[in-house]
Amino acid sequence: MIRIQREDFDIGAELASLTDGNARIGGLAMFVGLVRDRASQGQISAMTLEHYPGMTERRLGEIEAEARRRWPLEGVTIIHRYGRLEPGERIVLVATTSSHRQAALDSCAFLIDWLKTKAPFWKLEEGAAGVQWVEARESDDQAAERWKK
Amino acid sequence: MIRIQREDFDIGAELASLTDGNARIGGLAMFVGLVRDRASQGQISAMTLEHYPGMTERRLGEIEAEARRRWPLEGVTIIHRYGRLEPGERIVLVATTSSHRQAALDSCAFLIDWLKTKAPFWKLEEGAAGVQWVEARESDDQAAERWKK
Amino acid sequence: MKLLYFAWVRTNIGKAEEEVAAPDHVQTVEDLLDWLATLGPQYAAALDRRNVVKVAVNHEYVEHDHPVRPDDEVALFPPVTGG
Amino acid sequence: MKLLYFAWVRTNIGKAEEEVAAPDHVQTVEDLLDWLATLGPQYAAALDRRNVVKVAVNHEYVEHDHPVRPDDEVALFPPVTGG
Repeated sequence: MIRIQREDFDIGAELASLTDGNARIGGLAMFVGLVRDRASQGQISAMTLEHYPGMTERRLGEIEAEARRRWPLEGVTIIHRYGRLEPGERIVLVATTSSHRQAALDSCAFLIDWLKTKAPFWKLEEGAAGVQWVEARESDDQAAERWKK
Repeated sequence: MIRIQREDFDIGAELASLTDGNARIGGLAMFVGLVRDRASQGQISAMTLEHYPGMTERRLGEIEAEARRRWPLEGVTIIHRYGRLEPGERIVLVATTSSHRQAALDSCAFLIDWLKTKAPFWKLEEGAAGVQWVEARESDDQAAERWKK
Repeated sequence: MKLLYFAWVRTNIGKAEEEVAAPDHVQTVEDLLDWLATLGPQYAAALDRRNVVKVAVNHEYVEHDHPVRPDDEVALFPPVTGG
Repeated sequence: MKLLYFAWVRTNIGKAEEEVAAPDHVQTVEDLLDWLATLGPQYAAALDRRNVVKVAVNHEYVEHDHPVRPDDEVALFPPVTGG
């Protein structure tokens, strides 16, 4: 299940809909990214997430499909917000379920690593010194690179 | 925060109390283990978790302390249930928060891997053929071994 | 050809999208970027760090030697920073 | 000495805990296991797979050569299977 939305999401409700009624699930792994109040250039007061509607859904669909090819997953949920978000707000949720713990954990890490380098989102940070587009980080490329086969 | 309890827990509420009001958090990673309806020897109808009160809390405290030594964590929650659980029920939750995504993901995987091989819990499965103590799995030892330094 | 701009490519150029009729010699992404850079200083500034500009043609990431056609949707943007 | 049994060590021996006064020659975990195995067939059965039995003294995992003392709490159990 993939959703791109402006609104916040309810972690408990999302995870419940991913697991309820499926007793083949042995493990549920989740990652949630949140807006921090500081970035490389100091305090930030908010950030605005821009994305490429249409392409975003396609790329995330491919990332989910790739995860399902690599691991025996029962379910996948990806939710990514766009628009203006303040520190402490949720940005993204990825969650996976599997009969096996390791498959859930690894696929969850894979999804967020690939999403970060492949899904067309961009962050504009608002700080004391004005607004600034976030630069892509080499560590994110390296994290995604780990999963190359 | 470590809790050993018979009752179920509310994932959304637990994660909220781990993250709310802390805008230094950039990433929240979580793993939840659930009772599956089948195990190595076929269908299971329930399992009973036994533990060693006193030692359990100490070992989990040490595992949390080790995670905090290795990664810059904002918060850690470990909840493990005991008693009789049916398929689909939650057994364990581990969750970590950090300013960095990788620290949250890695420490969460570390916590569940070490918990599985170090916390004094034992599972008794009920199936069609009667009850049976779950055998420790070598793959769990190997998973814990990855984190040896 | 429909062009879409995101993040600082968008803010530099000053618009989010436009319909363009590129000259016939524009056969690849590279040709397109060369031609766009001649359309004005804001385009030149947006495309200055040429090797950093990522390109998607019809929602697929492509390299700069990829062909472009008049009915393509071509998007230009910096490296992504979501998640 | 307080002894605690868990999982199949407990179900084989048939009790969860007991207070024992071990003979003076019981100086280590190994000595304790040897002595317990003489207390009856249920003890012998529980301790049959000797190298699989894990031991904690006062809540700390120890090896079988670890010393045991009269005021220790000693727990015997199979490899753990929680999580």
